[in-house]
Amino acid sequence: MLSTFFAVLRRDLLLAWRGRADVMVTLAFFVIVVCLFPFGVGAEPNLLRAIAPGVLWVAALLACLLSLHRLFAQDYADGTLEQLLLSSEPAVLWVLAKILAFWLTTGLPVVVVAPGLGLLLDLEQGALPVLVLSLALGTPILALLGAVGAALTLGVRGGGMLLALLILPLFVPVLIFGAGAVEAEASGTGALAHLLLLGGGLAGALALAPIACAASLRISTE
Amino acid sequence: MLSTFFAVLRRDLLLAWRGRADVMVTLAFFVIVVCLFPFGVGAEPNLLRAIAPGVLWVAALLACLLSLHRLFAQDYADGTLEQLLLSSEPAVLWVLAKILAFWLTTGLPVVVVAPGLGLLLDLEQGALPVLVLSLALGTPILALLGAVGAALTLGVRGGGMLLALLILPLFVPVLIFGAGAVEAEASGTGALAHLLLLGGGLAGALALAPIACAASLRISTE
Amino acid sequence: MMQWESWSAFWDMGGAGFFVWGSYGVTFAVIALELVLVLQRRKETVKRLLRWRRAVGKDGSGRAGARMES
Amino acid sequence: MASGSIDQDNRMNPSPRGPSVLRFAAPQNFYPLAGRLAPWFAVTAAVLTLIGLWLAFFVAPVDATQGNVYRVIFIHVPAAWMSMFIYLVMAFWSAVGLVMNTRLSFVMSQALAPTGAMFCFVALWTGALWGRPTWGAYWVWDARLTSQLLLLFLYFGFIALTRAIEDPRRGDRAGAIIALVGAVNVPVIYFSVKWWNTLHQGASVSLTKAPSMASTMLMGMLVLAFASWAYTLAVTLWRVRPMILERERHTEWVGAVLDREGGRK
Amino acid sequence: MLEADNLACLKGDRLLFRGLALRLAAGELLRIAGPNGVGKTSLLRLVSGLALAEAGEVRWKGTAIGRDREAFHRDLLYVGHAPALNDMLTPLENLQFTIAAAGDEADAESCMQALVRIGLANQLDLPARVLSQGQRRRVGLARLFLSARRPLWVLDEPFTALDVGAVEDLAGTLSDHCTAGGMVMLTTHQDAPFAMPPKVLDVGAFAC
Amino acid sequence: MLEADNLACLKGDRLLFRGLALRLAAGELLRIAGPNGVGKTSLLRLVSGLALAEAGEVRWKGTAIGRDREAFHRDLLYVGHAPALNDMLTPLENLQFTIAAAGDEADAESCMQALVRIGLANQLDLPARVLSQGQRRRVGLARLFLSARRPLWVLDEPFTALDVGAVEDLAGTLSDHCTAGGMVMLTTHQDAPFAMPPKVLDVGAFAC
Ligand code: HEM
Ligand SMILES: Nc1ncnc2c1ncn2[C@@H]1O[C@H](COP(=O)(O)OP(=O)(O)OP(=O)(O)O)[C@@H](O)[C@H]1O
Ligand SMILES: Nc1ncnc2c1ncn2[C@@H]1O[C@H](COP(=O)(O)OP(=O)(O)OP(=O)(O)O)[C@@H](O)[C@H]1O
Ligand SMILES: [Mg+2]
Ligand SMILES: [Mg+2]
Repeated sequence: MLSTFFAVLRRDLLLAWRGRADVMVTLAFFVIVVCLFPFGVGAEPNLLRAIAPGVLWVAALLACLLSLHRLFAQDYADGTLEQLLLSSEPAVLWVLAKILAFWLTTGLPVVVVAPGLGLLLDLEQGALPVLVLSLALGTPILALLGAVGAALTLGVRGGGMLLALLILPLFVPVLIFGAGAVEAEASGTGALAHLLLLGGGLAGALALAPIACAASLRISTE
Repeated sequence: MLSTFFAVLRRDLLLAWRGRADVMVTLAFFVIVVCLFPFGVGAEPNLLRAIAPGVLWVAALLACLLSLHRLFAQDYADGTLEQLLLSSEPAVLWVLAKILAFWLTTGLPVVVVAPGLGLLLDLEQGALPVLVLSLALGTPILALLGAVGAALTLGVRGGGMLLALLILPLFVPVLIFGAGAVEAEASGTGALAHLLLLGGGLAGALALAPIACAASLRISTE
Repeated sequence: MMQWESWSAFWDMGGAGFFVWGSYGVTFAVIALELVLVLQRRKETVKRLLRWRRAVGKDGSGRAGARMES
Repeated sequence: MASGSIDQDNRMNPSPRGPSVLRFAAPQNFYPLAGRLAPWFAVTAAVLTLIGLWLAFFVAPVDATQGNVYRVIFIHVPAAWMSMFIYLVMAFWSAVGLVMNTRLSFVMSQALAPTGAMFCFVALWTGALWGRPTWGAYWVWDARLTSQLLLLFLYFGFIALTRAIEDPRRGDRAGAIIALVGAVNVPVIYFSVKWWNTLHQGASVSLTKAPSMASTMLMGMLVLAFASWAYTLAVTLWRVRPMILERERHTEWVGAVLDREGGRK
Repeated sequence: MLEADNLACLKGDRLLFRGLALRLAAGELLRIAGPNGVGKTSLLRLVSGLALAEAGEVRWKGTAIGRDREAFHRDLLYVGHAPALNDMLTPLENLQFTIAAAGDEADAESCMQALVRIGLANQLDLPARVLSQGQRRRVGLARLFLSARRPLWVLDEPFTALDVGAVEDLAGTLSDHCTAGGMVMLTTHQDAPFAMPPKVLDVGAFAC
Repeated sequence: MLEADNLACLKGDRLLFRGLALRLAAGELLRIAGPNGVGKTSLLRLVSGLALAEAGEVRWKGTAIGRDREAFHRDLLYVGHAPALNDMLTPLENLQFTIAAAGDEADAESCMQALVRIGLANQLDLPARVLSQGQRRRVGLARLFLSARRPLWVLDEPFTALDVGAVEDLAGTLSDHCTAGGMVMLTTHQDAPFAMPPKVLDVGAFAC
């Protein structure tokens, strides 16, 4: 029953490992976007500290968004997706495996390096654990919602951008609560409520997104 | 002599028109990224005004970056690039045509809508013409430099992200002078020097980038 | 010699031990790592090329065609 | 022997029988030369490092304003110098490779890159650790710091690109192009960042230069700078050797070298 | 066992064919014939359940395939135009994955044997990206040696890009599958040396 | 007119062939033969100047092709595996662009005629994306009717995916080109009904 799940998970992780550059480079992208902001808005520490949570979260969101197109595109182009849809096991399983592999190779690294960048933007040290926690809860939601968008825009012309357009509105609440949590902690209000909301969102997305995603894939390959 | 130039230009514009969604969506991306910021950093007007030039420029840069991968990717995959390289006319010509078409379909729309978004972020009205001018001078540089990166990363695993890593450091000076111009105007210092530098950069990039890009394409298809 | 009363003063660096030794320590660790990687790469390359030569036959042609285990 | 090898003249540029100055530019001459020179550079580097460290910790006096923290300078400055210098050398070799079509030049520039990135990282790391006690922050967006960070990205981009392309011939020339484009950009970055920062005059810190460097301090720095030169040469030569073997493996001489290496074990 | 009645296929505003009926019983080899663009590929996709018919239905063992999709897919092997190869993985890794993804089990050893058998002994460790056109095709077809248990094989132009020896070999494999009680449905524009002459269904006869 | 001496091709670890020499004079049709993966495609890419040889050189009219690339490319028509079709454009738009990109001139009228001639009269307005495999191939080959002025045609598996009628037609076109003093160099695994038996070069003979 779970053999398809593990086959897909193993293969996607293997692919990520083969193209190690990929993983490193998602990270590099995150780092660079964060570093661009000081160039854009100037180097004043107070200003930077004020926008730090927002910038970090927007950058994480963009890094996730930019990688999303490669979640199914390759498999769609080379016919692997067709074969997966002809599998005798339920599609939800391997869809979940693909999303998990995606998060492990793009979301997790972002979560790991975020505190370092927080320091770079002079974020208060006390807010760093909350930053990590909010990203750890929020990036999986981004991956799950994004997967639905990626599935819907498969093979559509201008897919990459259309994808962005489709899912950015869905990402906004995640962004608000994620950045909000860090800001709340930095300003001393306490981030618990935000984090609970993120956790609830994650549970909901985990339950619904894979089903929606599997259905979208079937539609896209027809 | 110029027949290849016009053939490529006409085709790329036709393709953009066919996939109208694409153009709209680059724009939508630009708009959405800018609109994300109030969600990320909070809605305080003074703060927003302070970061407006930076945010607008960073968003323009990211929109350009996101579209860059499709500058040559399609032609590479379907063999059109091979045929272009076998053309009996100099490669620099049609490379320039492709870059021009790219800018017309991604840079120009951004330049056009930027003032509206500037107003949204409460940017001073006097700085709007400078914003437009700086984008009009800066986005072609981004397109030219980006084309070199896109050519080098063709068919490389992790290409899209690698592209980002390669060219973001090259984009930084453009970002600094572009955002700097707007800020200088907003703070009353006068933006002439910045704009002149951008103009100089554009002339330099126009002279060198197509050559580097043509050479890179030859290397990439080998 | 003349400026350090004791070893502990030396390690303490007038309160800046963490920063000074953090700098020197990481620098030499990175250098050591680089040296190890370089030497390892050499060994590994020679081994791989020898195996490759055996696989393709002494004359460097692909005829013998045995597959390369990597 | 070795009927399967490809004609040497076709692979090597310039020809091994060319003018004597260019003789070492042929891989089969350069390979043993590199092997012979590298240990000498390594020993030089080790000796100079020891002398430098002795100067740094036992001869150079405590700084009047900064106390002992300033001793970071002895690695910080040589590392910063090396990181910039190495990038220029890489660009130089890339240009030579593109113009003269010599494969060895590309190999040289690729062998230099990791060491350059390493020094770049060391400069950033030591600078950050130095900044905390002196400026109160690990990082400020100062012009020099920022351009150093961007230089690190340029190194990463070069390395990532050459690694990601498997065909060495393609990787060589793609890397050369990005190295040259980057080299044109290094000064642009430096000056733009500098101007950017003075315009924003936000962070009112700048590198507080030690007022008048004690001559022993200068001495120590110079000795360690030479040590890092020697180190770079040694490591690069060591790194070049297997790269040459890999690229020239279809030739007779690599066959001979490999037979010797294999026999040694 | 496989039956379809009155199938119609609409693409865009063009009705490719209608009233198409087919029956494929155990041991039969059915060749779908017709000129370029008549709708052969479209028919195969209908039959395998990847696309929905405009009219008519496809039945497997008497049940409409949409009714019990999983049971049908357990019995089906479909190899389309697209090779389902990931360019970064080796042929072995690709094959193992395809097998596992389909829900079958196959150890590395038997996958390796299948690849050697199909003539890729020297390419086992290369990324698929560098393979020649014919070699890529072979990786996709290696699955056939491991899927004897699946009775229904649906193959879209399997002989494309293969050299003469490989065409012969593949034709033999297909004939063997039929002899063993399997069913094969394929399209091809080339003549292939099957052991027995295949049944032919000309889509052109149902074209509108 | 086209000559190559002592060509060697290295791919990754493997020396595909070496010491390969070929001569192609006006009016000749050369078929590159050999099993899958022997290096036929690689040879065609060397000859057309898309890839660089590890050793040896290719000469056109006595000049090394790298020396005067533009003159050579004015005389060359290369159709590779990849169809050079943009999925969003119609066959007509694709063909017109390909011709113009190559540096030739062709009005819409003659392009249209070439497409009709090759059997795409009903598909002129469809985006290439929805074409069948064989129809896609035909769009790529329609160029041949407009490139009689280019003496050297280099074609990689032109018969793939074409139906029987189209294969015959194409073989006739190639024979005509040779009769008119042109040169054709092609690879194929299928037998094709050429007017005269082609010269054959077996890459396998130079394999290492
Ligand atoms: C991450 C932080 C830092 C980076 C990236 C950095 C980078 C550099 C670079 C690139 C140079 C060489 C410049 C040249 O030769 O013109 C340099 C030199 C130097 N740095 Fe730093 N630095 C950092 C932090 C610091 C700190 C905190 C101090 C001391 C308070 C410092 C003091 C110096 C001094 C004294 C020199 C020598 C200046 C000269 O020779 O002209 N640096 N640094
Ligand atoms: N949107 C559309 N509008 C009109 N016709 C369409 C549309 N989409 C597809 N077609 C036509 O449907 C047919 C699809 O055919 P299919 O791919 O099944 O052909 P085939 O028999 O497999 O051909 P081949 O032998 O070339 O592989 C083509 O003729 C194509 O032109
Ligand atoms: N990096 C590499 N390492 C080893 N072998 C390689 C590498 N890249 C390509 N090859 C081999 O080179 C050959 C390329 O062959 P090419 O595509 O020219 O074959 P072909 O004769 O056109 O075959 P087909 O008839 O299948 O089209 C293949 O055998 C492939 O396995
Ligand atoms: Mg078909
Ligand atoms: Mg081929």
